[in-house]
Amino acid sequence: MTILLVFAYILLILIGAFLLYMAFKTDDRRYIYAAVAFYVIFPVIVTLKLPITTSPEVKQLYDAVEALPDSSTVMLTFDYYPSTLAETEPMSHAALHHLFRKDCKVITMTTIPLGGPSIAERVTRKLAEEYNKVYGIDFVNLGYKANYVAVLKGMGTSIETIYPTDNSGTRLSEIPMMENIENYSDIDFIFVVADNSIVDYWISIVNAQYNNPVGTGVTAVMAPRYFAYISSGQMTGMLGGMKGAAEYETLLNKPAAANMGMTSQSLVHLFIIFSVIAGNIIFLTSKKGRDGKRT
Amino acid sequence: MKTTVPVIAAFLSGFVMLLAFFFNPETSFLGRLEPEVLSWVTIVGGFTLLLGVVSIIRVNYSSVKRKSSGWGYKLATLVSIFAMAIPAIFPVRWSSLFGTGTGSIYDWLFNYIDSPMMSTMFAMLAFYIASAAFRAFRARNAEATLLLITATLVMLWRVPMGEALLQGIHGNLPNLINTYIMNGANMAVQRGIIIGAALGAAAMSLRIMLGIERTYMGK
Amino acid sequence: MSLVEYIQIWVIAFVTLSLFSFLYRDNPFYKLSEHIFAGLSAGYYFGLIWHAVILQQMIDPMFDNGKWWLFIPGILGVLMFSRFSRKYSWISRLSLAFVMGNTAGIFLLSELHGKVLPQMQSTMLSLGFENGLGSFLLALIVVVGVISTLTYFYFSKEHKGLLGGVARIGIWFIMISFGAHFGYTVMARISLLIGRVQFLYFDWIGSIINLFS
Amino acid sequence: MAFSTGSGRLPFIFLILIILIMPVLSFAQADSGDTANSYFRIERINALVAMILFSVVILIYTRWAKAGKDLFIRKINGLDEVEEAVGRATEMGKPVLFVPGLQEIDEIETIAGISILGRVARITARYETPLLVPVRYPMVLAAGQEVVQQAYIEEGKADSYNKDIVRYVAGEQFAFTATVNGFMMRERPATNIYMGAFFAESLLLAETGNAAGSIQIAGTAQPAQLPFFIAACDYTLMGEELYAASAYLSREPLLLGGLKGQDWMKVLIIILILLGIILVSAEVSDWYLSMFESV
Repeated sequence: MTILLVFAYILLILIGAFLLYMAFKTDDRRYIYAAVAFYVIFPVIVTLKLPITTSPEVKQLYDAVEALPDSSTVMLTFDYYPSTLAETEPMSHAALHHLFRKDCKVITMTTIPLGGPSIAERVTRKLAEEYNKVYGIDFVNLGYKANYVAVLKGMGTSIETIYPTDNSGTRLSEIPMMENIENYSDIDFIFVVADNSIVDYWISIVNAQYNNPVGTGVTAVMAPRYFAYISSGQMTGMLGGMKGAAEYETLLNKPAAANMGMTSQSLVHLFIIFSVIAGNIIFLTSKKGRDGKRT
Repeated sequence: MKTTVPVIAAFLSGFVMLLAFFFNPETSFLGRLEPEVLSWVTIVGGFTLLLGVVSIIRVNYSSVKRKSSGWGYKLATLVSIFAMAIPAIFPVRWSSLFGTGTGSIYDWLFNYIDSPMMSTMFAMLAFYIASAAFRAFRARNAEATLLLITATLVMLWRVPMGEALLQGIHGNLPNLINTYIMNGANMAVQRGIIIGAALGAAAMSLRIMLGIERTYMGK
Repeated sequence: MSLVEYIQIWVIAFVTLSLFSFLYRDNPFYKLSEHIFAGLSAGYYFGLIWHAVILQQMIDPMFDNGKWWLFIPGILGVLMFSRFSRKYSWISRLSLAFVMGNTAGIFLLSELHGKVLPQMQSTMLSLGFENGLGSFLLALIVVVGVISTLTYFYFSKEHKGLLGGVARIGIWFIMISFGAHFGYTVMARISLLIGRVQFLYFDWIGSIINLFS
Repeated sequence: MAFSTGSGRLPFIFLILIILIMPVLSFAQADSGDTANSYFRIERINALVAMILFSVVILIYTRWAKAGKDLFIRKINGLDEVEEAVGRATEMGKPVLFVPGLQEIDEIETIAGISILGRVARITARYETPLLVPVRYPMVLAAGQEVVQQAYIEEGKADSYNKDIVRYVAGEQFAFTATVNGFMMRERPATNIYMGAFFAESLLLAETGNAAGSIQIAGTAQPAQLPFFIAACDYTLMGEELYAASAYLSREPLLLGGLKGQDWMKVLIIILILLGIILVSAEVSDWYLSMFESV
C-alpha cells in the first residue's frame, strides 16, 4: 500500500508543479484555479484517513459540555451566514449531537437576519428526529430579532419581552419548556456558533455581566482573535475552523463532513505554501533588476 | 428643535442602560423598564432593515423603468424580491406554501437557491487566495517577510499532513507553536488590539450618548 | 430519493455550477445568479421582518397580550422611511437617536467592564520562576507583547528613542500575530470550497449514480 | 458644534451629576447593611470608576480640541503614501478609486474612511483627477457626496464636481465586489484606496487591483483582513492608525479629543499592568487584582 501512496504523492506534486509553472508562464491564474480544484476534488474521492490531534481549546469546550448535568438548559446560537456553512454547520451539528445525547434542553436563537432562523430550523429538526426529541419540550427555536446588542442585553432580564413568541409565532407562555426560563440565570451554558464579531458581545456583555459560561465554535478567520478571551478565562473553549470541528467530531466519535475535508485541506495548504514560496523566489530573483516596489 | 429632541432621546435611551447596569433589576423598577426599552430598540432596528429592502427596490425599479443598461438583470432582482416576499406574507393557514416555515416557498427558495448561491460565492475565495498567494503575496519588506514566514509555519501546523511533518522535525514542535505563537505572541497582540479597540468604541459611544457625535443622523 | 429531492439537488447543483462558471469567464449566468441572489436576500429580509418584528413583536403582543403601547416603536420605525425624502429626512433622526443612544449606553460600559478590565487583569502575570522556565517565557512574551502592541498604537509622541524601540518590538509581534491570522484564514477559505465540492460529489453525482443503480 | 449650543452642555452636566449621586447612594446603602437585595451593585464600583475616569478624560481632551488647543499627533506615514499615490494618478491622468469600506455610516471605520475621502477629494479636485467612490449603503452615499462636494467647493472647483463621483453600486457584498472589480479591469485606475471596514472581499479587491497594475493603499480595523492587505497592498494602515490618520487629517475636534483621551488611557493601562505584574510576582496582589474583577 505505501508504494501506491508514495506514487500518488509524487504524482500530486508533479501536477501541482506543472500547473504552477504554466500559471507563471502564461500569467493566467486559471491554471492555479485548476490546481486548487484538483487538490480539493481528488481527496474527496480518495479519502486518506489522517490522525486528528486535539488542541487544548477544543478539549476544554468538550469537557465543559460533557460536565453539564443531564437535562440542563443550554442556549445554542446559529450566528452564521449561509456563506460559511461549510465551517460552521459541522460545529452546530456536532454540538446538537452532544447536547441531545446528554438530554439537554436546547434553546436556539440567531442574530443573523439573512437565513439565521431557517438554518436553525433545518438543522435542529433534522437532528431532533434522530434522537426523537419533541419540539417545545426538548428544544425550541426563538429565531431572529433585530439589533443584536439589544437582544443580547434584553435576554439578561427577560427573554419573553424580547421574544414574545418563538420563531413560528407560538407564544412563549404556551411552550412547556419555557415555563421556568426567564433569563440567562436559568441557562446553564451558552454555545455560540458564529462567523462574525457577535462573539465579542456574547463575551463582553453576556459572560461579563451575567456570568454564563460561553463556549464558541467560530470560523478559522475569527479564531486567532479569541485566544485572548480563552486565556483570560472569559471564554470556555473554542472550536477554530474546520479543524476545530473535525477535532470535536472525533471527540464525539461522530466523524462527519469536517473530518472528510481534512485531506483536501492538507493538500491545498501544501500547494499554497509552495506557491507563496515559488512566487516570492521569482519576485526576489527578478527584484535585482527593479526597485522593491512594483513600478 | 431638529437636533435637541434627538440628542435628548439618545441620551435618555442610553442613560437607562447605564442605570440598569449599576442598579439591581430585581429590586428596582429598572427590572421592567430595561427589557421594555430594549424590545422597542429591536422593533425600530427591524424597520432599519426594511429601509435597505425599500432602497434596493427603488434603485432597481428606477433603472428598469429607465431601461438603463443591464435592466434585464435588475428586473430579475425585482422579480426575485417579490417571489420571496409575497408568499411569506400570506398566512400559513391558507396553505403550507405560504408563511416562512419549513415547506413554504420562502423557506424553499432560501434553502435551495439563496443559501447555496451565497455559499458558492464565498467558496470561490479559495481560488482567489491561491492565485493571490502566488501573484500578490510578496515579501516586499521585512515586516511582510516575517508575516509570510509565520503564516507558512501556522499553515503547516494547521493541517494533519503538515503537523506530521513538523512532528518529524521535532516531536514537540506543534505544541510549541500552539503555546508560544498562538497562546503567546498572537494572544498578546490580540489583547492589545482588543483593549485599543474597546477604548475607541467606548469613546464613540460616549460621544453619541452626549449628542456630540451626530454624523449618523446626517446632521 | 423522491422526485422533489432530485429537483432540489439539481437546482442547487445548477446554481453552484453557474456561479463557479465565473472562474472561467464572466458570463450572463453569473450576472443573472448574482442579481437573483441580491433579490432573494432582500425578499428574505422582508419576510423575516414581517413575521419576526411586525407580527410577533408588535401585532401579537398588542392585540392578544394587551401591550397596546407597542405601536409607539412601530411609529418610530415607520418614521425611519423619511430618510428617503431630502426635505423630511430630519424626522428619522429621533428614531435613529433612540436606537444609537441605547446601543451607545450599553457599549460605553460593556467595552470597559467586559473587555478592558478583564484583559488587563489577565495580563498581570507573575514573572517569577516558581513554575519553571517555560511558563516564565510565556508570561514574558505575553507581557512584552501586550505592552509593545499598545505602544505601537500610541499616537501622542513621535516613535523615537525608547518609545520608538518598544514600538518596533510591537510591530514585530503584530506581524507574527497577523501571520498566524493569515494561516488560519487560508483554512477558512479552503473549507468553504470543500463544502461545495462535497455537495457536488456526494449529493449531486450521488443522485445520478443512484438514478442508474 | 454641539458644545456651543445649549443642548450640548445639558447631557454633559446631567451625566456628571447623576454619576456623582451613584457613589453617594451606594455608601448610604452600604451602611444600612442589607446588601442582599441591594439597590446599587457595589461589586461593579470598579466599572463606575473606570467609566467616570474615562468620560472625564475624553471630554476634557475633546473640549481642548474644540478650543483649538494644539494637541500633537504624530504623522501617520501611511498618509504620505496616500498623497503620493493620488499624485501618481494625477501624473498618469488615470482615475483614483476610493472604497470607504463596506459597512453602514454608523460604523467608526466608515466614518474614518469618509473623512480620509474628504482629504483625497481635495487633491483630486485641485488637479481635476477623475475620482470614483463606489458605496454599498444609501446613508454612506449621502455622507460621501456631502464630503466630496465640500472638498470640491473648498478647492474652488465646485463646477467640476458631479453627483456620480460617489455612486451606490449594490447592497450585497459580492455583487458590490464584482462591480468594483469590473470597474478596475476596465478603467485600470492608477491608485486604489480602501479605507474602512472590509471583510472576505478584501482579497478579491486587492488581488484584482494587483492584476490591474494599480498602486494600492488600504486601511481597516478588521484584524482578519489586515494580513491580506499587508501582503497584497503597497501600504496598509492598521487598526487604530486608520482613526489616527483621519484625526490627523481633519483635526476634527471629536476625533482629535477622542484619540488623545484614548492615548492617555493607554498610558494609564500600561502603568497599572506593570504595577500588577510587580505585585503578582511578589505575591502580594490579591487586593489589587480584585479591583479589576468584572462581575
